[in-house]
Amino acid sequence: MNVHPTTAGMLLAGVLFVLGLISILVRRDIIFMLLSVEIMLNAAGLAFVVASSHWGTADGQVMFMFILAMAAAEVSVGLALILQLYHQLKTLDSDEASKMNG
Amino acid sequence: MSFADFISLGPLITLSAAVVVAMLLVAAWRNHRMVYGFSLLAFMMALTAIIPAIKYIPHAIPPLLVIDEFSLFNTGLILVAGFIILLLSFNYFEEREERKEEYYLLLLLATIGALVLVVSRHFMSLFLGLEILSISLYGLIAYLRTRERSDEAGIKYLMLAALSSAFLLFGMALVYAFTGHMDFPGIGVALRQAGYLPVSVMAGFGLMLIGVGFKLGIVPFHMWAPDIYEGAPLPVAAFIATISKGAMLVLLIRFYQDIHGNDYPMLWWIVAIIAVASMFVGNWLALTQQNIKRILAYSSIAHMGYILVAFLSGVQTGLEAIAFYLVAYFITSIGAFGVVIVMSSSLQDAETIADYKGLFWRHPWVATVFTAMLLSLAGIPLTAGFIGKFYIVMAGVNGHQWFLLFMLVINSVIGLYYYIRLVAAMFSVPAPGEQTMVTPALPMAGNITLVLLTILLVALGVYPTAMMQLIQQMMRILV
Amino acid sequence: MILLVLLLILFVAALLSWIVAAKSNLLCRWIALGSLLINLVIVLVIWVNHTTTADRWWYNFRVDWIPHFGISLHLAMDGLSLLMVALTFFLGALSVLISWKEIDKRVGFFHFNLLFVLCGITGVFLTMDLFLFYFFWEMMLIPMYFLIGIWGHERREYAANKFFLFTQAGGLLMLLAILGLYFVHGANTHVYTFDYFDLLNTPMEPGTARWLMLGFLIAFLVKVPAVPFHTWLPDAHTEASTAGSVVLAGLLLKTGAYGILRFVLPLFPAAAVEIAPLAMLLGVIGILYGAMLAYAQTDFKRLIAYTSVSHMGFVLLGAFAFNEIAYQGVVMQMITHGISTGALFIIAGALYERIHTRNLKQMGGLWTRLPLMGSAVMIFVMGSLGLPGLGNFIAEFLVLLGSWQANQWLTVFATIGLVVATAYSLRIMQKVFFGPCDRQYTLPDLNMREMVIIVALVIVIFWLGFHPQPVLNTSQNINYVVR
Amino acid sequence: MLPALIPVIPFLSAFILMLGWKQLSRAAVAVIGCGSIALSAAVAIGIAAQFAANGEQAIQQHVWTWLQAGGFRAGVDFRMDALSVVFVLVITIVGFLIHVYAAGYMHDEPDYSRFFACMNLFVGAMLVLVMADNLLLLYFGWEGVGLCSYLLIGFWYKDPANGYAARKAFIVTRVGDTAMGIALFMLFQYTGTLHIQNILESATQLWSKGDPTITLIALLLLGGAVGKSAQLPLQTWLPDAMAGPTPVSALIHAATMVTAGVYLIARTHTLFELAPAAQTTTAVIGAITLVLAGFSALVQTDIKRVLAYSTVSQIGYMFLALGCGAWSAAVFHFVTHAFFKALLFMGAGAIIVALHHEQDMFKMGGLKKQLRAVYWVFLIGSASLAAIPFVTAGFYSKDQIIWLSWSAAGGHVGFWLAALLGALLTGMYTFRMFFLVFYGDIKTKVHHRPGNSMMIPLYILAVLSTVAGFIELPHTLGHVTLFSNWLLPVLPAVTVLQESAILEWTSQGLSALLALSGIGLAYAWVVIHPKGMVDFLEMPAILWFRGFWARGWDFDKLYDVLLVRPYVYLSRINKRDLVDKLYTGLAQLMQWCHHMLARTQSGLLRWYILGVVLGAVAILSVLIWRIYI
Repeated sequence: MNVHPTTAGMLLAGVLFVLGLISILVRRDIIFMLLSVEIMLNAAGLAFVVASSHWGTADGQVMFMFILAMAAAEVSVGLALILQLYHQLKTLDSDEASKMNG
Repeated sequence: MSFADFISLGPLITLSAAVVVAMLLVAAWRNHRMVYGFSLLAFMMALTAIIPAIKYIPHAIPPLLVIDEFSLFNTGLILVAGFIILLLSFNYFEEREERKEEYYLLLLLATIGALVLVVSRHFMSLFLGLEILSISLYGLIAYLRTRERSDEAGIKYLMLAALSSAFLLFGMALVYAFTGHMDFPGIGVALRQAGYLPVSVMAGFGLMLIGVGFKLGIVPFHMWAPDIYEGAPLPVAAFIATISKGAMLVLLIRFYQDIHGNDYPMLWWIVAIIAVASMFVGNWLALTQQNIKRILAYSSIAHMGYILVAFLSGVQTGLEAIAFYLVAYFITSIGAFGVVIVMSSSLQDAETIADYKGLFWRHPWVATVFTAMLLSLAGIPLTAGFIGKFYIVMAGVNGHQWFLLFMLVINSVIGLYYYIRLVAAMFSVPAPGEQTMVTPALPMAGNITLVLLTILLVALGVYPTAMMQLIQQMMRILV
Repeated sequence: MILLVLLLILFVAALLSWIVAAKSNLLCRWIALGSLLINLVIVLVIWVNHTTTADRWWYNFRVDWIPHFGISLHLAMDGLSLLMVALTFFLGALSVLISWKEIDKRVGFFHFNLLFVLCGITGVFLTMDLFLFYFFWEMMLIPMYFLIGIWGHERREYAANKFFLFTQAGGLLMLLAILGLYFVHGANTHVYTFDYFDLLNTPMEPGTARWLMLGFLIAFLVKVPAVPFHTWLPDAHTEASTAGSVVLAGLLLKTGAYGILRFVLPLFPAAAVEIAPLAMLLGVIGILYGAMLAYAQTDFKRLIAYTSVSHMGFVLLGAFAFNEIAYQGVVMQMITHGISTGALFIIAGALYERIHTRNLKQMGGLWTRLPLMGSAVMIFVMGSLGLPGLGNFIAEFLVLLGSWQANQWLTVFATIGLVVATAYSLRIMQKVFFGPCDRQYTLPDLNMREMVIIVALVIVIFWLGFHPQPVLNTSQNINYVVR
Repeated sequence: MLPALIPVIPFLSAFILMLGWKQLSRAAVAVIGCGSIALSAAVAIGIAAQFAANGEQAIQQHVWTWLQAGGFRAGVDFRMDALSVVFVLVITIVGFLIHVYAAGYMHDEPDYSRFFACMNLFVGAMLVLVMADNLLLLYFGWEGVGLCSYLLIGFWYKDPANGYAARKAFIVTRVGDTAMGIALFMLFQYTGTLHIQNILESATQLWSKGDPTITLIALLLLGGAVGKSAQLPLQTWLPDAMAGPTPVSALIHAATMVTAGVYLIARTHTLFELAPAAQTTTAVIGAITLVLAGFSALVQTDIKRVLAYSTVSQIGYMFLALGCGAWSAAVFHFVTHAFFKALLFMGAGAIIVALHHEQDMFKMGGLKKQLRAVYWVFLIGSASLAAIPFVTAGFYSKDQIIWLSWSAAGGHVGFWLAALLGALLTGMYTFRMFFLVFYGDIKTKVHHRPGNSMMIPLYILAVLSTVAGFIELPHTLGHVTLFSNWLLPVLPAVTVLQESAILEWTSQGLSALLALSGIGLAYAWVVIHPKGMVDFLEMPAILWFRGFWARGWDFDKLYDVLLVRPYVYLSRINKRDLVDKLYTGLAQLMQWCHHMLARTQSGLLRWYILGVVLGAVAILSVLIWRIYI
């Protein structure tokens, strides 16, 4: 049983990604949803790293840096928004945030 | 960084610098009027910065960016759109929010993101631009903190945007993993050499399509649109409807061209299905909708579908059609939102059809403008929208996409219904005693802007030749 | 150039009357009326000067508009156009007159729309560029929509929407067909143009021709209207204000017929010949079905509306008979139907002003009170059942005579249509004017203004009935179209 | 003198009367109305005289070209030949008399002017009909008289019944006109013209005798004639048409319009000669009609309806004659019939006015004393109608037909018997009416006697319906053939197969005998009415038959069930137009889609995420599927 390391890495990333996906689907707490998105992002990042190691180029790593930075920014804004929302809804249940529909 | 690079990136650099300056200004001295004026200035400067850049086109800044007619044209388009949105913003925020200044920072940032998207031909720049755009949009959407809807919209957008960019990233990773390239031409070449699309790349494109589709708001990634439009401040909604979608579309076109998307019928099919679905879903959802913001959201979904038809026609005319349609669509959407903005009072946005009942008999000019915009969306002659739609149909016929065209025709008819419903509401004779709740602000600046937009709309509808020639020569470098 | 002037006069007058109305409604009405009369005079002068010219096209006027697509502002006039345009201005002037009292709210906007519609219709009749044609074709819809939707009766918005959606659907199909033709022609000749004369006799294989022709035909069938695309018409006609109904019945329907004569037949002769039996069949169905529906109606205007369906069936029947007699009949029918149906709508409107109902059941015995109106209705009812001496007879006789050469059986059924026409026409007289009169109060008979309108119409219909030769001569020099 | 004047004058006066309906005084109206007819009568006589003097074929006049399109040409052209002259004279002269009578009869009618306008219009149209040189113009007159008949039947529009009667008349005749129209199309198709003379000439070259095409054409023309002349199967409108004022019935529904069919067939006799089948059909229709109508007339109670049915029956005789090829005989009967039937109608009118608009014969009676003048003229008229031998015009004209219906080329013994039966019936119903009205005891008081303006025309007509017979006498007595000679240039002489005086005598004897016995029966039935006869008439079976005949053999009911009701029913149920349902259904479908989709916009974040994910899954699965399968 010898899988090509790249393939293995990609598979791992894929699995991570799907995990994140599943958790965002099953969670209702906004914070957790945010977390699971982060997981997915990191999975993507991992994929990049694996790919770049496969090609022996630095692009993947650079991309991963960007992802990290962006994730950080996103989380910061996200948490701010969640805080804002919490002030109004007094809950973190995403289902409460459904005033607009139709 | 050579001089040429510097000039070519003029608009971007100008705006970026402007953001920094603005930030310092705000830190030093909060003054709405000043920041407003400054950002207007920034936009103008950025626009003027295009002119010298023309001399160097086409100019590539490997590997990330490329400045050619296409990107410059869209840069100009985006800047003008941003400028107009800015014009409409002042009164809107003046009456609503105590801390208005950051809005302009965010708007400038978002515009920068869009501009990056327009010039980028590499995953990294694509990603950067996309995220600059998205993250500043989170802030913009949720800007009116006192409004619950605003936050709700913000959260929704954030979650979905993050999700979609996750998909996008993973897709990119897959593509990169197979091709070893992150720049579009490189990918294209690699695929040409491979001669076929392996499943991983296929999947990669599919996942990327999700990220792109989300920003474009096409089925099935459209669900956010109505809520965001409804919750976001109106100028921001206008921004999302026009600039962010436009930028993403430009990127899509560039990417598609560079990887020779037409060689892969698979992609064509998926996009075709999405296009048809978008048309139908958009129009059906708008059919008896009472909230004008949501109607605009749904109609924009449908319009993206129309644009995709031209996109799929796979002929030169198609790209021209898209460019022209984008112009028309920008004018029209901004105009429509503009009307809603000037109609809205500080207490409440004029967003239900009821607010517009008999408008023509109270404020004929506003009503006329809105009618013009709606008719343009419906594609009735004397408006830019008509020429745009005509152009798209032309492209479709040219590419023999009879099925798609048929769908388009059906949908235009469905679409007509709700546009005309709005028009009818404005012209309907209000019953005596019937009083609307909102008392429109109708600020001077806004009105002038709208009149100008309308004139532009009609001008393009009656004499589109100039614009067409511009587009044609700018398109020559693609394909 | 003169043709452009015709359009510009209307356009300017439209804006002017709207602006002026803020100051004085009367002035606005006069501007509208004046502009139309001027145009009418111009057209009549043209007619007088060109009765005997050999060349078919007059005042060929062409300037580039969107050269990028080979679109040009191309206007030209031949006999058919001339007749149609003359009819347009005639009925247009009348519709201004009949709105004189009926429309007292938003007068300016009303006349703006009215003149705008007429401008669009005139454009449709004069343009020789397919893009321009589509442009005008769409342009007349919006103001018409307002005419129905703002000044109409109870269910006006429903009717307006229905009208709008139907015609738009047809129009878009036509757009597809136009573009298809454009590219077929371009592919074959490498000349990409929307110019009518260039597109004439474009070489194309039968299959394509069939589809493109269908695109045009459906758009026109909706407008004509032919069964089964007719259902927008009764609603629109019933709910519109009198002027609206007159413009609809008198002119808008004609654009459809005109389109068939001008575009479907000449552009796709072969395909048209193929479809001919079907089209004629539709025509005959329209004649009988429309008559049957008309017979059942209790709403006066609705009844008249359905008679339009019946009468326009003759147009379809004749247009696809492919011989000159039928062709001349069709042109006649277009004009006479405009006159007689327009007149009936005008009278229906006048009646509505007096007794405030369109319900036949609430009428009856009105001859005692309104003998003048009664006689007028009698004349036009006789017209609609095709009594010799009135223009409609000439039209229908020629159509039938011609279509007999083409298809006996269908003609037989169409002729039966005359019997059912008699049934519904006489029903009008019976229900409205005959019978005991239960109203004690007196009603004012036709006043001066209405007299002028009615007399004008009566004179025209009799003139067409007894001496149609001028019209026939004018429409004659188009006969090669059907060959 | 110009033939065009003859129709133009009445048209003109009609026009004047219409315009001046408010201003003109009654006297003026009467003068214009009658004067115009008198004038055109004078012109007609003048032209006839000139015509007779220089015995030319025909006087023609081209007024203007009506329409000319793509090889079709029809002008407003008039042509007067022997046949037209006869009709023109009858129309103008009888018309004039009736107008004069009407001036008195309608005297206290508010819409005096409208009445005379329509009457003049009618005369004009009728004249155009008989003077037209091409079939299109003829059709113009044809429809024109139809219109006037409609207007005049519904003259008293306040009573809906009249309106419906008028409508019925118009529509039923229109059915015939449709057939005629198709005939016109066919004629144009084959001959390339509608000019009558050209058609008649080219027909003989185009078609051999009995050619199916010409047969069809002839039958279609016959259809038109049948419609106008109220023959089977389109006879049902005439009895109802009696709703109109009596002068109208006299002029339109007795003397002139209803004989238009006879004129048409006579005019196009060449075509009929080429189509024996059609000709025979004509004869058969005539024979059947005259018998059926006779029976119906026998049992009517309304005096005008009796006359109406008798008109139908008499025109049946004319058709019979035409069918047998006895053209001039038919026209001769038309002339005499015009005289005596107009006389009878106007007499009846006088009685009706006298009895305060009482039309039921069983409410009349014993008028012999009170209305002596009317009694005499009515007697003359009845005698003429019943064809009392030797003294009446009716005898000579009808007897000729009876004889020829057997002996002529197209004749047949069956026809002859039918004609004889008709003679018996005629005698019976005529004198049943006569006795009912004038004998027995008085039931209704006479409230005013008819004035001179009404009586003088009656006298004149009485004279005419006596002497008019002597212009054409059979071989057996006198053998005068002025009339048939006059018509010879237009209508060929009848070819008689068995030239035997004995047979002719017997025929004449029989017919005379039957007529007289009919009168006798009527006398027995009405005046003496012996027990046996009464019992016989009261027998249930007979009663049923009487009802059946009185309802005109239930043709109305038949058509009602077969045509009218289904059509009305269909149109009623389809009032809302089923086709529309299609589109409204489509609209509803769209609405439904909207509501279904609107549910997806639930506003729940999870839901939207799910949407995105599902989209992703869909896209990926499509990709995978496309690649691996």
